[in-house]
Amino acid sequence: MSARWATLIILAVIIGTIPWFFPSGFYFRVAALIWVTALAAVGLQILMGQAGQVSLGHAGFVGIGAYTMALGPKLLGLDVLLCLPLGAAIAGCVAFVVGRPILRLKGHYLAVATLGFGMLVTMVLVNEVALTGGPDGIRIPRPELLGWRIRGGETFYWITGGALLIGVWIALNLQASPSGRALAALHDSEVAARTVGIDVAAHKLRAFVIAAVYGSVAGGLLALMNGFVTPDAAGFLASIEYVTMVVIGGLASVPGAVVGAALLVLLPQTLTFLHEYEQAVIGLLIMLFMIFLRAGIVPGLAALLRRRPA
Amino acid sequence: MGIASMLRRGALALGAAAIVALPALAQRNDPIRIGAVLSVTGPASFLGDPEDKTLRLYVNRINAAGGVNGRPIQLIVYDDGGDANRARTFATRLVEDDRVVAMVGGTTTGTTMAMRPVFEDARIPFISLAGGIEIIDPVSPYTFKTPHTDRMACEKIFSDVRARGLSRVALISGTDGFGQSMRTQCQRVAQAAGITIVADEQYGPRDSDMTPQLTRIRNTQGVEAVVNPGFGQGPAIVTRNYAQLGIRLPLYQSHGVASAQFIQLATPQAAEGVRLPAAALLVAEQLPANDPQRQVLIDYKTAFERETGQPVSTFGGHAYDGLMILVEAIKRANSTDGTRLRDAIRATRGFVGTGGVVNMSATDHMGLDLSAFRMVEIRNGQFVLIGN
Amino acid sequence: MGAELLQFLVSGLTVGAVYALVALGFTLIYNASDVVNFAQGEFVMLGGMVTVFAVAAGLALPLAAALAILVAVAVGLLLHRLAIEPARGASAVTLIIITIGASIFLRGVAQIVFDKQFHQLPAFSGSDPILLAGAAILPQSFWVLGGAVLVFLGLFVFLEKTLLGKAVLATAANRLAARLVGVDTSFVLALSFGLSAAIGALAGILITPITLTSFDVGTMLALKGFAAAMLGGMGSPLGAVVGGLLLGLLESFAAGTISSAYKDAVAFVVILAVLFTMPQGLFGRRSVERV
Amino acid sequence: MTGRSDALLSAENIGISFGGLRALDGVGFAARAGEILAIIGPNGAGKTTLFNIVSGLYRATEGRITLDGKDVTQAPPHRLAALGLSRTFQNLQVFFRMTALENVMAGRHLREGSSLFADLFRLPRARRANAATRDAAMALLEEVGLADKAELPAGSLPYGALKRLEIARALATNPRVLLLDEPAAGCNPVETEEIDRLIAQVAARGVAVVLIEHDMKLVMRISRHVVVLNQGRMLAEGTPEQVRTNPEVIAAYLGTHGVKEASLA
Repeated sequence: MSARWATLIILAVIIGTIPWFFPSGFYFRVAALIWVTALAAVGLQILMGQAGQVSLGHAGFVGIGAYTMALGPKLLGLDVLLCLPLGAAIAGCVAFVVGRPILRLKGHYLAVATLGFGMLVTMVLVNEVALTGGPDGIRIPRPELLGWRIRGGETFYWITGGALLIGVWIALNLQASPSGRALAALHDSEVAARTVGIDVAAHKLRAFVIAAVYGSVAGGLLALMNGFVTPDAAGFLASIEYVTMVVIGGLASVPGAVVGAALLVLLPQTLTFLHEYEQAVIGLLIMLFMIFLRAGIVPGLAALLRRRPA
Repeated sequence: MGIASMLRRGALALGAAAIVALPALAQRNDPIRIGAVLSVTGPASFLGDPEDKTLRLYVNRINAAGGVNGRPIQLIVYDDGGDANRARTFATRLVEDDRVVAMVGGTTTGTTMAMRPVFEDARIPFISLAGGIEIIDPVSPYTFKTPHTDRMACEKIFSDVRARGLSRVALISGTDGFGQSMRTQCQRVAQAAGITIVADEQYGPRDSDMTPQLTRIRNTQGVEAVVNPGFGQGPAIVTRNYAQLGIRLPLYQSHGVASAQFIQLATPQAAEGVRLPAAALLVAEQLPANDPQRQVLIDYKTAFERETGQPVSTFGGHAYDGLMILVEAIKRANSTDGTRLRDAIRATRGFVGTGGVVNMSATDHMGLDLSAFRMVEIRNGQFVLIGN
Repeated sequence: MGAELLQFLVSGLTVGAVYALVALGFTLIYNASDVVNFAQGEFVMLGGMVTVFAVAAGLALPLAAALAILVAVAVGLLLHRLAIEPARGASAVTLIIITIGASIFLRGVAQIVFDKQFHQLPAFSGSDPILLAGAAILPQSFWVLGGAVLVFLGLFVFLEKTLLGKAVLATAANRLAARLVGVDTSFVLALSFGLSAAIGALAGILITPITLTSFDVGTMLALKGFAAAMLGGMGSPLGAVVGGLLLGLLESFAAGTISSAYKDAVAFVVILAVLFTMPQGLFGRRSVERV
Repeated sequence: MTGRSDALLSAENIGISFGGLRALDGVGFAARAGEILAIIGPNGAGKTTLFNIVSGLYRATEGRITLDGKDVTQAPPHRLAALGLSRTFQNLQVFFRMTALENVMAGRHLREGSSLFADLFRLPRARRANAATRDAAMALLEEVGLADKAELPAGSLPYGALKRLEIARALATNPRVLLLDEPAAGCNPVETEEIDRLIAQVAARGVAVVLIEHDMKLVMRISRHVVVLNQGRMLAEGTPEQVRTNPEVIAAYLGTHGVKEASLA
């Protein structure tokens, strides 16, 4: 209870106060990118960290959300803001249909099946040029709310920050709830979970759908703030990045997903001075983090703090 | 904690503050800041890498020669890894944080389109190095580009096909941005050019064997020529597989392979007889002495190859053109104000670059026509200019 | 028609043999440690790139190839010693992320040490295609297939006929039990990394004359090899080989007969269909859940 | 015999094969409310396999299982749990990443009556359900003597405590039938006694308890009815006294040592 509120309050304070320290508008952009990426990562944390089900196709749902923002207005003439819940609904339905057969698989087999799903999404986005614009991407109309054009890094900072706060609140609620306990139970022992009456298949599917909705909303917000989206958003490398964020931050920890996302968004921005050495250093840092904080940054640091009484 | 250690900490903090403050002081020196977001790594590094090297090389040269209007150029390059989202972030960084006066870059059409709104909103000129026609059609006030469009490449190829008395064409395209975009353009202009597309095959950007696709093309009735939109290693493998299967129809590659390296990768035997539309850079020495481009091309080629030890490609040439158009515009405008700079770039006339002679206008933010493209054929492992 | 199918067959087998070698590398390391080594593709890259640069530096091809394998093995062993061993006891997913980090690191280093260009190697025995029943087959395809067969046979003999090989199998079957009967499982793991690296590098050397190489060829191959290993059943060397060849064939026949744009999709749909009916892959251990 | 009309849980003629290997053949038992039934037999006799079939984890090749008169032969474990059947495991299946309390709370899953929607948005309903679960779980921990360890991670508890924790978790489902797979294995005499008392208490509440146990003293002391399995078949069945004196059982299973032990009980 208290840890939950502490997490939320800390996050809210961070979101609310760091703009005071931003030297330029660029920092709004990076921070907004962190919030929106973290939102997708928190969704994956529910699936991977809480329910223990691997997904190498999470970016596929991010892509569905992002492309709905472009295709909804283009094909159906919808207002772009309406497409955010529409994308979430589509991603949720897709996850529901796809998840049923896929989630019967376990471990690495589940990984390869979700990988396949992500690849299929990317392939459609890349190949259906007439519809999706192909690899060069597609534009998203600028949103308007009551005649006010939503634009600018600062506006999106507050929108994405608010969305992340809500997302983290929901994820923390889930974790401490009966449903969350069911997920944690099937994560630890599917057999025992089943014998205490947990419908394992149904709960996995729920986690998958929830993760998909998170991914889709994040993708939609990303598309809105970029005004443009390419299939990279849905690609395999993006999926791997989300997994890395969740694991590096701490699989078991919701704030860990936020920290992991922040790290992976910030690294390429802070290491630009390394030029061609950047990639190697990023790889090295990922390895070092995982070797020395193998439970992830947040749980790892928490354990270190506990060991060293203040 | 002792006083000494407190002092030491204070000194450290001061030092850190000084380092942070240094760039601010340096601004009084007033270099002209030019930004570049390039795909130096990732799937388009084949394009982005020579662009990066070219920009660095020529900025150094310009600065060594005293800069522009007496001010040095400060080049700020970011690598987007081919990712549009990352490109967009770096674009924001260039505008908001680095306060560049102009941008040369955007390796792919995807990254360019993702970055364009940032520069348009900030009213900062943006010269893209990507091929897609949608970058400049319709014209956006601050966005320009230096390479020929993929539509022009299609038109050039198709007119050569027609000149050979042929009309039924098979496409085999990469599913990367370059390949897909050019494939779409070729399909669009085919009818007007009197071409019928009778087969349309594709391959992934990392595929290692295209014989199944080519076998299908070979078995398609009435194919008279094959066109391969794509860049990177894909077209080289297509060319090899084409020879392996013994297909005798004319094979056209795109400007995406316009580098001597392509001939090495495809092997000279397999590449024999392959034609492609390319900037004159590939055939600089073969141009007549009175060709206005000749000297520019030979200079660039020598400089690039001496500096990098790699064969010159037209992609680096696009970066050269972009930088030089910008530099000349800065000189003419004698200002780095976004709008005045934009007007100056727009006023570019008769600029001789590696891609051709550039004549920009308010309605044409590229300034190249079809004549800038040369049709070349690979003979005995060399690019040969063929008359047109 | 027959010639066409034969062409697809050879194309599929050649590409599939490479997938099979990569999948085999996955399997060896997985059996010794439960780690899916996503840096497996980088061994293939190292094999090709080191050979290319060694040949360019004037080394004879066989020497260059040997050097490439040595370099890859050294990298594999270092990866084990410096990144996997220190994290011993960490969860499988932590170790997997370490290998992802390693793969990014190796690619990053390769683009500095080598370059970002594509490179080729001359075919080992000429590039004139051999015409067989109307299909044109590159001599290098035989090198690839032959090399793959040799690796499979060699590995089979090693695992079944040598004491060390049996230790590897024992470790795969039950790590704790193997340790109890005196198998140095840490050594077996190091050995698996070395062996996987060698196999990957060999695949890279054999395939480069056909497919060209660059610093970033590894990612896609790792992906395909992983899918192949899953199709065959993780942990089964036979499954890795069958899965790899099958994946190659699926892609080539899908590209040749269904749709070249969606050939990877076709392959993945088939993999999913197989996994839905056989959740442990074709040759995976079908274990009853012990409770 | 099997299939008595007052049986709460009955398994008839159960058979299962694993890849041609006949693991169980024609096995059955019936458990009545408030009664303790023991299933004994040497290692590999198929006792745990029988449990796995009855609790729905394995699907029997043949045979019929009824729970309170309903045919549940094909029912999955979570359905069985909803119908009032719960179990523990020989090889512990504790939720190791949770605290002891959370383990038992997870056992209350079926009784919580909260919805996913309520859980996600922490509606009052979800909060009430959570609080009720916590109280019920705490009471159960109290009952098995683990109340002081409630907030400890389950992974840090000793073996005997985990055995009791599993029983508490199984009880949390409010079972009418409780399957206990070697509840006293690895426990010291004091702990065994505690478990003994606990089982008797549960049965006294009207729960049908089915027990797999190696500790003959425990079996003989608390069970009303004993079923003996050997190599997947029924060897004998009856009261502890009948089984103890059955020469076939003595020959095949108990051996001299067992006889001595059993007679001591």
